[in-house]
Amino acid sequence: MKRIYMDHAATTPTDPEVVRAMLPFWTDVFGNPSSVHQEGREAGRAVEEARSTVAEVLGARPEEIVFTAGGTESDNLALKGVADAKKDRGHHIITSKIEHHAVLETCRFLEGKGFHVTYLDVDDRGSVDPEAVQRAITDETILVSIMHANNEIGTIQPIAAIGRIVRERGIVFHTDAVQTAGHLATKVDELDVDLLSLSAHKLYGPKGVGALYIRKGTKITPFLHGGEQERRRRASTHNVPGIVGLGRAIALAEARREVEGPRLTALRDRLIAGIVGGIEHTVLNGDPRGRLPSNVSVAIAFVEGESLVLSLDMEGIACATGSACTSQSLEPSHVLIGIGLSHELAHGTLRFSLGRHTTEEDVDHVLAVLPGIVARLRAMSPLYQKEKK
Amino acid sequence: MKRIYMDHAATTPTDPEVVRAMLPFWTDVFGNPSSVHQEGREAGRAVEEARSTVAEVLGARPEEIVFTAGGTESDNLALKGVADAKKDRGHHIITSKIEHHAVLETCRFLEGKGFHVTYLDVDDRGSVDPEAVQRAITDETILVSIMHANNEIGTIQPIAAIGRIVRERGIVFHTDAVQTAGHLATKVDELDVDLLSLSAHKLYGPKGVGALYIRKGTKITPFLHGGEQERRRRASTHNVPGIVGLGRAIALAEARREVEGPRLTALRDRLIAGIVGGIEHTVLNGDPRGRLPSNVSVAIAFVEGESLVLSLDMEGIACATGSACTSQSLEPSHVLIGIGLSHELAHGTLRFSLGRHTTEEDVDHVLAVLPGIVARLRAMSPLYQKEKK
Amino acid sequence: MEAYSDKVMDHFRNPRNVGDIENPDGIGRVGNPVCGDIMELYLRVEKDVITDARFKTFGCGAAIATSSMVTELIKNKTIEEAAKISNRAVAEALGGLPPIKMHCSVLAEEALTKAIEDYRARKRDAGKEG
Amino acid sequence: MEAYSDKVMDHFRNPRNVGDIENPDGIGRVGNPVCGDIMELYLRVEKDVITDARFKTFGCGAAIATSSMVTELIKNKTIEEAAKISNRAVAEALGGLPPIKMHCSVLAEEALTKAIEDYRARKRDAGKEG
Ligand SMILES: Cc1ncc(COP(=O)(O)O)c(C=O)c1O
Ligand SMILES: Cc1ncc(COP(=O)(O)O)c(C=O)c1O
Repeated sequence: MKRIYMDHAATTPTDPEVVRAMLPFWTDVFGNPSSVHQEGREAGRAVEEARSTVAEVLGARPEEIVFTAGGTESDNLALKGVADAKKDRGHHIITSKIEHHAVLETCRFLEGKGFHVTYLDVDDRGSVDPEAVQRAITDETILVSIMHANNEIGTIQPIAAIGRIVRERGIVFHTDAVQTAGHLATKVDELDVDLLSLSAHKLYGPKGVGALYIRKGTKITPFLHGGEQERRRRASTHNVPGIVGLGRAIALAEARREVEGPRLTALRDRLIAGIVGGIEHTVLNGDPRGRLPSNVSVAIAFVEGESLVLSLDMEGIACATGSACTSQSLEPSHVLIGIGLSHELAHGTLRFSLGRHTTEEDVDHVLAVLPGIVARLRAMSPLYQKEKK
Repeated sequence: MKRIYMDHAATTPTDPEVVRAMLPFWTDVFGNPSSVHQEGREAGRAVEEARSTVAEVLGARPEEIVFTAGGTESDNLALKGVADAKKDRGHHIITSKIEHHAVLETCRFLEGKGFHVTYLDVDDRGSVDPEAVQRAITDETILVSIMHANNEIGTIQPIAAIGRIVRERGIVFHTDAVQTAGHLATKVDELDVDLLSLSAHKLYGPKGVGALYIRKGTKITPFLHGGEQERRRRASTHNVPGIVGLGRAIALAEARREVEGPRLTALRDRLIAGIVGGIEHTVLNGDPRGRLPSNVSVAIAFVEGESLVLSLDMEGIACATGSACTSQSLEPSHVLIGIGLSHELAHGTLRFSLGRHTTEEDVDHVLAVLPGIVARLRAMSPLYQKEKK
Repeated sequence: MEAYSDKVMDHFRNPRNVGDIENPDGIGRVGNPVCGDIMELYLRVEKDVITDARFKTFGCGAAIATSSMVTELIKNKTIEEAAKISNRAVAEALGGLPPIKMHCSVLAEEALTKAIEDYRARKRDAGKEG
Repeated sequence: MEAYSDKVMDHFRNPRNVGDIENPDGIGRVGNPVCGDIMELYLRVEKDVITDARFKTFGCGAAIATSSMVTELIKNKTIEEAAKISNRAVAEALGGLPPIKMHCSVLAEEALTKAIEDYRARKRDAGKEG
């Protein structure tokens, strides 16, 4: 059976061109960039080329890019690094209730270390109000972290508007752009951010590599301590193939972004209309317009998400219920609760995230298969029964 | 010109078989192991297989293995994780003066957070005395970290003897086995350790992936906060290809270890004898016998290491002067100073680290080329002149 | 995610005894939407023997499979025998469950316990009435 | 590591003016083994013009290359002209140095300054004697 993969927000297949770009760096140009000899210098050049590419896509300078092992490390470095570097100025951090766990769990860790964190509410579409950020700022505030777009419901945040408010107060502003880099415009000056996290495997690059943009002059304590790599901001032998892969992947993604965005948006809206229009008791989560071109998040009443995902999987369709990272948790998604969904609807939410290979036929196939699955599961559901009565 | 790579302690080329093992996991089995669907389950199975392999090599249980982004992260997780988890029991940590920077810089960071660190001296061969560990233990001691073998001078530490002393006092014992895993026997029960760090790229696996063994029952605070991966001990989307590569690489290394060890030892001793016997004013660093089979570290008086490395590089020979990680530093290696070398000799130290492809001809070629290079540089050296007078 | 066993997938794919029973002799309702699992177990009992068992479940794959399995396990058992069926027994009959899904088997056991309690209570009441 | 320029490598490979000068008119000795660089610069001066310059250096590739370059830059210059040569000028003449190696050019400038000072001191002393 042909598989239809609609879980690109969890991870993307690596572009074959990216794999080809990485290949020489395991067996041939395999040196350690810290080494003096030719093998080291060649590897070092490849790393610096990738750094320039990433910088260019972000409208940043190469020396403002630090390579990491992924989005989670970038977020940890940003939050813990600034908290530590600025702890003498204050202990207050502002974020939102619907951030990724990489930000939220880091904030909870920092709470244990004496920091105070304000978790801002979002509206029913998942939007953070810039004025709410303004109101939350105190003299103690050292850092604000608001994600560029949400991984579960796709809502795009007004980052530039928040950035203006935050940065003019001299407070460091971080955005988690893991879901947007390579998919939306992410110029750091337009977004008005000091720090920006991204992860290669969300943009058709390899898993286990990411980057943190650190605006020149932003004080930050290293997170990984050890050697002097990355201008002492991130120790550990460079993951040369991974870094090369990130560079190639983001260049390719950026090149096709303006064509791919509208294409996905059309597919997205077709899928949304088909589900919400074709299946009773379903509702779109997030913002109908201000959302990622790839994201379709729908709450399907009276059924539970994992059994929907498993049923779709049996039909060859891969999608998610809430965030992939927390699919092992029993708690319903904090994002869906955050936008005001009942626990029941949160548990019944499906996320389809479209990608490069998604076609109209794929969308139509999902629309052909899903109603039957929902009907079958509703027939077993004690909640649906009650509704009907 | 054929290159002779003798810097395997900095990094190794990835085994082509390892690359082949990783290949399907970028484009075909590319799922996120946290996902419920088939793509996720297949990726998850590959991760668990690799975990079992690593566990087997270490004589551990699969659930005691946590995958990381490399040796540095494993060391950071071990030290910061135990320090945080045990801070209510005490604030004292013991390590040695010749640990890798991934341990030492982490210790310095912890000193800034209120921990006290004892940096044990080593003898002139680079050995830590188990009785010195015993004497350094106080009621406040929560953690001891001693590396299995040193990356610069190759000295193998009496880990089991130290482990017995440390663990019977209920203190957590960590060893950095980045230079030994896949090269020496590293069974955790024989070494008597609670935590063990390793890194794939030192054993013919890919860069950017490593593991930390955590003995069941060892309390440790996570280092990377975020999703629930790795039983909540290490967040971030699994680097599936990297983890598969680590699994394959360590299995291959383990399979050839008992043949490769003696082969390298013979080449090592040939190279040592040739240099120390053939070039005046040279001395072997470290322990002549209790050293890594691959390590040749020699201090060459009156000349500076980088110019030796560059000169050898021009002849097609890749080697190092001190640790690759810190080659950008002006300070002479803390390890060489730690074993009592003068600054001048420390600056004049060359490290040849042999590997799978090293042949007797390679060794003999180095021995043919090196004396001329040394003579040429000594002729320029104001120190040599003084010596002659 | 850790994969389900073939047995679990079989019971998820083709759940046995879905539905309800009109005027059942015992009902067990457990779970709540917060944890994402709600099970209803219906019993038909004749002379203390479970002659029919049906379920309705809102929940994950494991919840549906354990519900299905528990109905199979109790059919044609006496109430006394059924009362001894533990969550472990349900999980084992399914060829095991991923550790994070063991709570589903617990829920199935609870549903069974409640249904039996309900049956016994009704019987007591009926006895009083009669 | 950041690679050296071709010019640096050329001067490292084929350093100009290696050696010392017997009875030089000026010597500059700088550096120490702690930082890993020691330079000795020897001058032959006739009528305030540097007619010969030689060096001996214990140090990294950049240290050797900057030593070599500085001897080239000062030859046939007057003392006054030579005194104006800055570390930047040495680095530039080498097509640039990696940032972490700029200290080598500083060392070369210091060696030159010391050698010139030494020359001037000797001249003063000679004047006094004469
Ligand atoms: C918004 C967001 N932030 C951070 C992460 C973490 O990235 P990684 O899995 O590369 O660590 C993810 C994805 O998992 C994400 O979607
Ligand atoms: C002894 C030792 N520990 C730790 C490390 C760090 O490992 P990695 O570069 O994989 O982070 C290295 C090598 O760089 C090492 O030799």
